[in-house]
Amino acid sequence: MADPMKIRATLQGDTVEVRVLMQHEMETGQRKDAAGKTIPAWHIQQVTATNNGKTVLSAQWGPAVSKNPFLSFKFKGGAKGDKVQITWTDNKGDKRTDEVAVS
Amino acid sequence: MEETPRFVGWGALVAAAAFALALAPAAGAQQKSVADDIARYRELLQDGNPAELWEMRGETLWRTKRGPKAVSLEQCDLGLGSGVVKGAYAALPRYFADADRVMDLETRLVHCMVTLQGYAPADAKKQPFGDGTDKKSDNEALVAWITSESKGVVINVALTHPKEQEAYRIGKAMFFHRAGPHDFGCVTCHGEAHKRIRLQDLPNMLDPADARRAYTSWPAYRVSQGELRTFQWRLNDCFRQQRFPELEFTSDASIALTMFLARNANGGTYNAPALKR
Amino acid sequence: MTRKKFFAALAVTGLITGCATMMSDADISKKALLVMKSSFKEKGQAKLDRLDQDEVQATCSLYETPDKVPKDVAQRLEQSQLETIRYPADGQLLGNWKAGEVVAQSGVGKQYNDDPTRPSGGNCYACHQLSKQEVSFGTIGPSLLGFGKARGNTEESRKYAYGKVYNSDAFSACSNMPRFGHNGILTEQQIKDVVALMLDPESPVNK
Amino acid sequence: MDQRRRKALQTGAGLGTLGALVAVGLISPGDAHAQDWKAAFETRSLPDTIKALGGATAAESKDIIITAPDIAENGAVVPVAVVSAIPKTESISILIEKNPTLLAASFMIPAGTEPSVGTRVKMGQTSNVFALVKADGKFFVASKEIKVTLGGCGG
Repeated sequence: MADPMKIRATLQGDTVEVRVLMQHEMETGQRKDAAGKTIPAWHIQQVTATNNGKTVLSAQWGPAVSKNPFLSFKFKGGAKGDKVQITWTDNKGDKRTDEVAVS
Repeated sequence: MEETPRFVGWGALVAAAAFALALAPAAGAQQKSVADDIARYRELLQDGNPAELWEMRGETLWRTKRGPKAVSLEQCDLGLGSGVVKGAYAALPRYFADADRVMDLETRLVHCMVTLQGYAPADAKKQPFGDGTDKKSDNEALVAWITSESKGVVINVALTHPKEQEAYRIGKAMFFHRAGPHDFGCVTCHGEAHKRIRLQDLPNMLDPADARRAYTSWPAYRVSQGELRTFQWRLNDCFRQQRFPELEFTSDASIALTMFLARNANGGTYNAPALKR
Repeated sequence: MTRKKFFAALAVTGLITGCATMMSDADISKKALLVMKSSFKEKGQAKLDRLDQDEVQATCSLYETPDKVPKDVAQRLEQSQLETIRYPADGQLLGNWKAGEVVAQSGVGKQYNDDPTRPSGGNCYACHQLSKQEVSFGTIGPSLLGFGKARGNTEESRKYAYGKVYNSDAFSACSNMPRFGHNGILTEQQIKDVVALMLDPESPVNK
Repeated sequence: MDQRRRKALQTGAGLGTLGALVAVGLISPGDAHAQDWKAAFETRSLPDTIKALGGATAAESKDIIITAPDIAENGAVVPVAVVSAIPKTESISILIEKNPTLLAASFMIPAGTEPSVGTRVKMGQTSNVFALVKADGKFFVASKEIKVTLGGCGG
């Protein structure tokens, strides 16, 4: 199973700043292993972020996003204690959701 | 912002970028700006260090009941007393009477896994480093968390016990030991100030200021490898590039060299896990 | 380490606490090698004998940096190393600078994870500036930009460049530069190519 | 703030030199139907990507600010942040010209979310990086060259 994300969501004025670290190989599908065999692509494809259930960001990623991806974004209308939830889905169908309260 | 955007064919955009490239500044000015640009690159990377993912996993590992005896590491004595993690790394390596041996953090962790959790020594040592893929190292994760608990603490490695002093002297002799097909010793790259390999600045580990800066910045998330790397890993990889055989995890030589370098960094404020190229 | 140096080191680290129980520095050096032999394990092409030292390595390890090597010691080493240099039998010292650039860029070879059947590189750029195009160069060695332009592509400069790459200690004892020919890192042809990189007027080093 | 403004000016100046070279094109509104993401991630040129995202051409815009290093010490991890000051920004995409496939990431910006995203991308070599913004159905683009160099001991 995939490892948990590290999510930070902090209220700055009227804006919630979200910073996320995800643990993922983000294998491009272009690299070869020591034996010369192509390592199959394995990367996060979709990311969605919600605040108290309302979508605040969605993203489509290709293999060019770096390993152990970092994502930052900002949204308005959040309050302290709101639940920011991030979900990623990779091209193998693996999925991971983590949640943090806005602080 | 008020200006009406011009509508541009992307072909022209590409061509213009190529044009701009042809106007690159002359070589002299270039070198300084390269250093500035690299500094800017490193600065931009600091936001969001994936090392935190390792720290999270390490803390969980520390608190999880594991091993044949199904106990956690929470009673492990890292030198400041049973279960004390805060600040412990800043005083390592040190002599431990219960093992009658000088130990660095990795060696002490293996000791605790064996004595507290009941692991066979070979099992406790079998994956010292992650391989950059999904084969992760518990040891690196534990080290990431334990070291993070010394952030802001001043390095204070004592050389009071005779075995600590001996380890220091052996480590020092190792530092100057030139050998192998390239005649390299640690000192080849780390014995002079303001040198670099390619674009990489090399700390002079004989200079207190440099040694502090370098030692207090490990472990680090290595972006080029997508892995958290410990100081122990740093030593191993230096020896690989030195064309030496492989330094064994938790070996006396690795503890001795760590002792020499850690002691040289005494007085530095610990600030890791960090983020490196 | 010399005895004098050792006590200086002790003073610096605040270690003088009564030396009765201390091992001498010669004993420490011996012990360090023993500890290393039991702490390293052979891997790939890197066997444990790589920890052993020849005369140059053992002597140079006694001094912290090359500039601290006493003159007479340095001269003796340089003489002994000069005698190791084998110039090409065909008398031709100049190879192909383009091949030399490849050698200068490559850092593979002799590491335990390297394939010993493949040629090693010289990794010159790791330590030297060589051309204006390559901004990623090191500074452990001096800049060699314009080396050939300054010295001219003469028999004398070719001989010097070849010898320097072959065995740098022959010209500067305890140099940080590997003895590429003497220790079998680069082949005769590779060294010729590096000499061409240094001296050929068409090489980026001299542009 | 100053930093951003300076960046904006830099980007603006760089693109401004083109003015004379540039053919004026017309923008057609993007398609309303759902994107075929698989196709978008397989495009190999900027026009193809724009087409896959439902547009025809993109206008150069100074209101898109790319914050990224001029030189990346390691192409595997290049921090790129994009801020769009174009009203009604709906999406921000990051494209890398010299990568095997152009599109690195696309971010959909719902109302209430600021058109400001940051991530890290891989670059195989020195290349232009494009920030492609869809706003009110139209496409806008800004670019920045990022050099990729070799950091450490090599090998």
